[in-house]
Amino acid sequence: MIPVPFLTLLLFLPLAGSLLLLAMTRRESLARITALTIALAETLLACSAWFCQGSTTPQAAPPGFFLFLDRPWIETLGIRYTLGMDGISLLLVILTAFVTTIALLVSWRSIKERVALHFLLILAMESGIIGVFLSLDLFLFYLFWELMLIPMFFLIGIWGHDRNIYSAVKFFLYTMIGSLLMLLAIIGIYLIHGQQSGVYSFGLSELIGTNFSTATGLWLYGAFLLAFAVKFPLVPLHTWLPDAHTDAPTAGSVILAGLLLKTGAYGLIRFGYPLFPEAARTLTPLLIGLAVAGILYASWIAFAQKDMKRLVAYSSVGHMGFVALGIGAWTPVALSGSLLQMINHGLTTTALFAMVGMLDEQAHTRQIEDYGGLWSKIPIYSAFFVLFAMASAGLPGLNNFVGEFLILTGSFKVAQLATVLAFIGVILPLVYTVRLIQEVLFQEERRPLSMTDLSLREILILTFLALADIVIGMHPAPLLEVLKVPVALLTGGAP
Amino acid sequence: MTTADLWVAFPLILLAVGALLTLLLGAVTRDDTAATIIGVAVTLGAACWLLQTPPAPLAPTLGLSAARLPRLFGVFFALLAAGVLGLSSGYNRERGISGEEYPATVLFATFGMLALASATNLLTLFLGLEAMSFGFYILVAIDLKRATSGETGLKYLLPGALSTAFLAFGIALLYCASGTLSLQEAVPLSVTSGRPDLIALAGWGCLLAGIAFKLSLAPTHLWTPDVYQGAPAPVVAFLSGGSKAGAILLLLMLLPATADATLLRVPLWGLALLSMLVGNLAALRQNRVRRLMAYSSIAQMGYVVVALLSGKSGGYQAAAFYALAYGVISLAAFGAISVIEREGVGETLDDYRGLGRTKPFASGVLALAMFALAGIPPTAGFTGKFLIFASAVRSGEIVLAIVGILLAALSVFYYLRVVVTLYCKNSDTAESSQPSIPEYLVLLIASAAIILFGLWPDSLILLLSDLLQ
Amino acid sequence: MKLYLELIILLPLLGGIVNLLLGGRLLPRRLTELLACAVIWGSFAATLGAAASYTAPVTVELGSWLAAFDFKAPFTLYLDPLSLSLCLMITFVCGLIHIYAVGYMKDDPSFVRFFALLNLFVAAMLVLILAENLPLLYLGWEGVGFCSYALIGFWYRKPENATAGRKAFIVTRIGDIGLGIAIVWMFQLFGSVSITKLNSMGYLMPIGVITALGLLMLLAAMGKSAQVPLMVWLPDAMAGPTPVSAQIHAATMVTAGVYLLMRMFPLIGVSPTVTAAIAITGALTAFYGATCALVQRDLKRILAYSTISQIGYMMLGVGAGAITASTFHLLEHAFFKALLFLGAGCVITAMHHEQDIFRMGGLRRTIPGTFWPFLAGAVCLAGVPLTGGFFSKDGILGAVWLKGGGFYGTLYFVGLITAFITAVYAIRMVLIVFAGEVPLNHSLSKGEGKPLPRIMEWSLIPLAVLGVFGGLLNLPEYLGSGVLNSFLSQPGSHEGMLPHATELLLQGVAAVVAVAGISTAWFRYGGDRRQQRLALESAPARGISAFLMEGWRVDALYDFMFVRPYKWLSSILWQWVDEGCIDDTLDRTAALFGRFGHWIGARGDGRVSRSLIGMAAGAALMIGWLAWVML
Amino acid sequence: MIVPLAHVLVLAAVLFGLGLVCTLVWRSNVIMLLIGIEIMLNAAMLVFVGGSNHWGVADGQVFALIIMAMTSAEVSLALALVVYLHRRKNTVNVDEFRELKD
Amino acid sequence: METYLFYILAVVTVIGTILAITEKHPVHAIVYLVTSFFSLATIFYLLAAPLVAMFEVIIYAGAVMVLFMFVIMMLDLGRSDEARRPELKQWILPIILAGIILTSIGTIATGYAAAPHASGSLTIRDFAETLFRKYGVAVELVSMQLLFAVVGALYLGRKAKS
Repeated sequence: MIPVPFLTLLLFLPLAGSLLLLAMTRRESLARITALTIALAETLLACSAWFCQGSTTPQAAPPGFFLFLDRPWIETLGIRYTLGMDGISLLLVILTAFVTTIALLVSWRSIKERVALHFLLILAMESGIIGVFLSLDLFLFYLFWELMLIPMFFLIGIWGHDRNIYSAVKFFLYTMIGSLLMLLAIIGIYLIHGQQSGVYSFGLSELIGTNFSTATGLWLYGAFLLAFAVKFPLVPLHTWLPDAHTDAPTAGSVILAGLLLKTGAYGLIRFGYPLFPEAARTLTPLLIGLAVAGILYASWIAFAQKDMKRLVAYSSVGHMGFVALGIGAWTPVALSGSLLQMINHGLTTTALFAMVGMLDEQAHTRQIEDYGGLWSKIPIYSAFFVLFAMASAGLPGLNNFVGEFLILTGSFKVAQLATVLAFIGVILPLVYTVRLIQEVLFQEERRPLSMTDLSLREILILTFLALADIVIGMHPAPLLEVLKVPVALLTGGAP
Repeated sequence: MTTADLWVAFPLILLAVGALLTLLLGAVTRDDTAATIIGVAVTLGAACWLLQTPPAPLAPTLGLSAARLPRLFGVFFALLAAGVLGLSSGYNRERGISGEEYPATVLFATFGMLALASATNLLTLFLGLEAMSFGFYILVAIDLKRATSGETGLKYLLPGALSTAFLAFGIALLYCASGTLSLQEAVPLSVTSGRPDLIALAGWGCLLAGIAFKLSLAPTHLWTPDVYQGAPAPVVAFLSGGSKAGAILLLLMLLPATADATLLRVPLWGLALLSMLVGNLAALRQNRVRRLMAYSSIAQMGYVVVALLSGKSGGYQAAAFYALAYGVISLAAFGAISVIEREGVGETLDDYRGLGRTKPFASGVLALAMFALAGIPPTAGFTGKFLIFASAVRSGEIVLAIVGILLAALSVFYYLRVVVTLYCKNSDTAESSQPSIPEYLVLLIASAAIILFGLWPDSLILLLSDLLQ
Repeated sequence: MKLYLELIILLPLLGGIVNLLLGGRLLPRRLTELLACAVIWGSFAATLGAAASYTAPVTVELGSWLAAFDFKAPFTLYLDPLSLSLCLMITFVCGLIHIYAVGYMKDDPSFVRFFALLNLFVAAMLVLILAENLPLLYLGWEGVGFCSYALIGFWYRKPENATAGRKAFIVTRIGDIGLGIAIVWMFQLFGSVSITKLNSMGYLMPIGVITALGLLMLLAAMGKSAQVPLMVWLPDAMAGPTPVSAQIHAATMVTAGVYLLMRMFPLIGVSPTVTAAIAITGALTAFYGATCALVQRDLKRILAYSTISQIGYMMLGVGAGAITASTFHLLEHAFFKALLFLGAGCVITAMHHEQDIFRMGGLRRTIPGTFWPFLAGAVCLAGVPLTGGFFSKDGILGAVWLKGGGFYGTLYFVGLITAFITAVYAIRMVLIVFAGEVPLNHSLSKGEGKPLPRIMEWSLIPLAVLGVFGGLLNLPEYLGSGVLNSFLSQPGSHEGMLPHATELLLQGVAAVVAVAGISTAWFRYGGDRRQQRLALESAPARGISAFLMEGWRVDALYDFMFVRPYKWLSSILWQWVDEGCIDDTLDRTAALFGRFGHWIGARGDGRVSRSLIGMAAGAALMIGWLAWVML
Repeated sequence: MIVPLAHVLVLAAVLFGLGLVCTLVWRSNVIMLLIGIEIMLNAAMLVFVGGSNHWGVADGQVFALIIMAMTSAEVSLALALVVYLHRRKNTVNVDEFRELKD
Repeated sequence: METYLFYILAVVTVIGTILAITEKHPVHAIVYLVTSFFSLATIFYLLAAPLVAMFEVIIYAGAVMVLFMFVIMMLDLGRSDEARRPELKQWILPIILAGIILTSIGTIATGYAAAPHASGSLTIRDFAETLFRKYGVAVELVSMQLLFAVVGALYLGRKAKS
């Protein structure tokens, strides 16, 4: 049994680290090393949470949560500092720590200006994201939900390319519109619950089971869904994503795709469905419809892209469509698949963005048409690229397949037509992926670019990711085991 | 007059004496450092006094009270004035605003605010408000080196005088309806035999029109951008933070006393909606930072009116909270702007390019203020907005809440524009000097307050809800 | 047994991984090649071991893979006669091809990638064959797809090669949709994805559902096994190195579709609609492939179309319910087609990478070591009586005949016609390539023939032997019991047996057809007529021959129907819908807000009077409203 | 009470309206504008005095007196400003002062 | 008698005001206004507020209006060529707005029928007591305000010269 402040430590270590970095704005190498140390420590900490699973359930914790912390915060409003970790949070927190470390490493050399600030923002964002994954109080959740946006906004705005400001603002505005409406819905559920029970609270476990009239439930859930759909992003709310990805620095893209998109799905799983079961069921066709539309539409569009990052960005939209489909189906298998797919997509897309970033760093272009024949010049890079591209295209044996397949298996019961369409959506990623591989790695070079192959640091990053991809692809059982209890609890079955 | 009365009036006396002393000092020396020091000392003294003395309900012979709400706002006004004075010394020196008039007038305006806060009758209230406005008439025009200062003064004075006329007429009607000037008895919109007191209602109409000006609510807002643009930055901080808080306080003193404010719902509703719309939309494409802030303040006051509208369900304390929070944020924002402008940076957004690098501290504070105004947690701005929308939803003003929140989301755009310009664009200016120590202190304290009110608003909310019961 | 099965799969896998990671840099070239071959032969040895100790079908669970709640798809292998015989064939043929490849690739710098992928391919193929549950089968299924993709585009510098790989990957994956849907559907229906369980639960479902499942699997098989209408990728896949064509696109991977249908036949064979669909697909494909092969000029393309055609036969066999015959043909085809491809590889190497048969000739004398095995393969292909190909093909035709009825009767005749054409093109190929004289303009004629590595020609011989005498594996009943037949036949299988007389008659007919085909070819291309025909045919193809040359113009049709609209719509969707509609709408809305805001801001034009009027207006509205509602 | 309070109020309203008209119309002359405000304040005073008479308490008269004092302060400041502006621009037309705008 | 006087004075006041606001010449306008204020002062007197009436005459009609006059003279605004009456269309909107307010308040006021408070007449003493006892702070406030009016005026004047 770990002493209580473990979750707090987990939550605020990166933030503390970022404050520490504030003092190092002038010493870049020190800042780098400090940031990495913090991130590694956080990863260690996150992984150590794995071993808390077996331990006895803390008192007053909702079922399924093996780490739990509940302290009063703003008592007048019934706001509490409630953190909890179950299997879902555990995996996502580990992913967060992992991807953040990768993001730091990816921007190790590529960021030349305001290094300390860059790293500081990444760490601050890590805290925000972990906060989202741990909060069990809606107010606290909202707080972190917003908090994680600011560093990302700066990352895109300061170190981005081309239309960075446009993209940063667009990203922020989109998410704000969604999340402010969610805030209103949070207030709404808070008040309704308060009026019904006389206890005004934002605690998730208190609010679950609040009764709504059908219409109210729909409106409130609609606001939640909107906020999460923007984050997902579901078609047609996705247009911020390609821009944000394209113009973000590599670390920004990595975190955006690897982590931020997951928060939407997480929110829907943790809050959307449990709080509004009835409304969620009513709107499930919408969710599934949008999910399938996203899978097909985004994957189709990805094919036409000329910019590699944009291509990967659209592919993200498509992949997240699968996650949405799994959530919409809300069967144990599909939900496990969705959660697993969140991890998988995090790893794969992180790798792809990192790799595109590596190219960009050397050749200063992301246009597909500028490349060609890279295989002969940088074979190690190319091999990794093929691996991750294939993972992204859902090749069995690699991680994405596992998630997608579970999702499809689970959702077929519920939504036959959608699943069949989603199966068609499975081949579309292949179409654009092989095009990307062919045009970038194969054929003759189209512009004389002098490229050097991966450095040891980059190989290290990618090896970790590749191993994660393969291991999950071949042996997802431990992860699925972790997810079992929370998923069973969420879907109403026995664990 | 008893000793107890004296204690109640003491902060007012302190400020008046301070103002006079400052004026007298002007005859002796041209150095206004001493005047500033006196001003800061006096305001801080008043604040300390208010904090120290136990709350006294009434000082009947003076028509003043030292109840807890006025005391809270009094402390706020005094501290704000101290902050403004701290900011002004450097700014004024740079801009060539010299002389004892400036600190004296600041003290006078604070004097008015305190009088307003502690008023128990409509006359003192009215005069407090007028004294405050009067101070600002002078202050906004005080930078005579600027070609537009006279124009600024005129633009504040003329509508101000008109609003005074409305206020006076409104109070007169209220007086006619009730026969007394006592706050508790004059304002209730008593409903007799199914009909509200019509004269009082008409009085309320005029009163609202007058207060709408002070709060710069649309459609009485047109002076705001011009004045914000023309006045010295610390003065704008004071105007934006202090005079608005004063006007909100006025409403907070009047509205809860009305037995049934639902009659005023529609006018307030309209004012709120219009202000939020006008402020937020007009700020979208505004290129001058101060005008942008002006429109933003219009919008923010719209939110406050939303809160006032849903007063009984927690709206009053939300409005009070927001008044204080907005005051602190304005102080931070315009403090930062004053530090930035002091060193010769222009007033358009383009001039703010890349300042995040050359003036990290001031830019950081300004960015924080922007995020707070945009309602991003964990800032006071967020908590305030949260309280406001919570009260709006609770009282069933769903439409207003949704429109307001959408507009708040829209407003993020222009707040972000400022931040973007500060941080995301490259500058061509070289690194410049750090802010002076008083500025540094003021901005630091204001920023800390923004964060603290955001993270631990508990005690303040508790206090306010206690006070406004 | 578990150890054997583990070894069968893990050896190639490890070989591939070790080569991928260490090959070239840490391992010298020889060692890489040795490792690559050794693992396959090791795997073969393990298969032999498994065969030796085989008594009854076994299921071995190696570890867990996918397991979420009631959905379980562990790494479970299933060894039964079908999978065992295929395993033997695969490891053996692939082993030979690996050895051959050592010679074939001896000048290529990218040998590491080549051998690694080749090994991985074998591993994936074995997973496919041995998988006990469908997701695992799918793993192998896609694994071979990927390896095939990477190997077709092995010489990636040429865009055609890369495109061919891409095409293969995508087209086969279109079929995979069917498999995927079938898997999840079956899971929903039966609560299991285990092949053995599924096969025993078919009776639980109405025939309509079974039909639908069968058709979905047929779709998968069409993609993988290059059946009409998804056959377009195979001819292009010849862009890969010849050993790849031999291994993947002739012997093993392309038969995966047929294998799937065989594997699931107990389930789907119940539905007559499905068997009919399979049969008609097979017959059509067989005919299609044969006609196209008739006019091709590219040696490897001839073989590719021939492969399509032969797999069509297998499908036809499956459709007729003749699993054993089909399997037999599958194995036999693997031998002789691998042989033909490898022989073709020798020819091509000798001709300095010339693939156009019209520029060949006289190779009989130049490379006799290739000629004889190649001829053996061609004879098998042509179905010359008493060769393995004859017996295997005949088994299928016999089964079709046995089914009887108008439908299967027609299919029988289609099969017969196809057999005739097959004989024609097989012999045409041999005659054009090996007979006659070496073309004058070719370097070979100047005695500069490239010496073939010995190892290449040697590896042809076992295949030739197996091809020609493979018939012994499954002799018709009247000649004694077929080994394979008794081995493969499962309890409860409903494969009927022809009466001996009918069978003899049918075989006689087939023999006649084959001989007729050979003679036709001989009369057209034999002896002196060869030169005339060549001169006649080297002109650009016209009319029907052009139509056949281009594979019935299906490529162009698909390009017009699917590829172009897909690309076109893709950019339309992106630029018009996504950026033009959705994004632009939002941008414009934002701009509209901005303009509106600007307009509002411009109301304050700096005049005090505006400000005053605004105030008065506000007051008038409020007071007026209050008065209005109150009075 | 010599007349009903309502009549006083009507008179005050008329004066108030006239003052408002004056204020709004005479934008070309800041003096007239200020005069308009004075008229409005006088209307307010009239209401106070009327109310005071009506209720028989002196508060209203006090208020009226204070308004007078206050308004004279305001007027003096305003006129000082007018003089100051006139020196700079040689006009008292307020619409001429429009440097501060978008 | 007093009642009639009230109405007469009311009419005079209104007419004087109307003339004042329509007069293009500022000096004349002020003269009209003074007239109006005089009659208003009389009304104050009639309404039992003699002190207010007196101050009205002294402060308003006397000091404030004279101050206006001074400024007009000083700035030489009295020239008739500069004085221009606003055009007709400029009157429309103000009149509508003012009309709305006027009619609203007017209609509300006419419906007002509260009984007058029974009380004796207000003496100067009452007035003084109220002023200095009850609203002592107000007096201080207003005096401070006057002081700062001086300060402001001086400030503006001083700087303008330099």
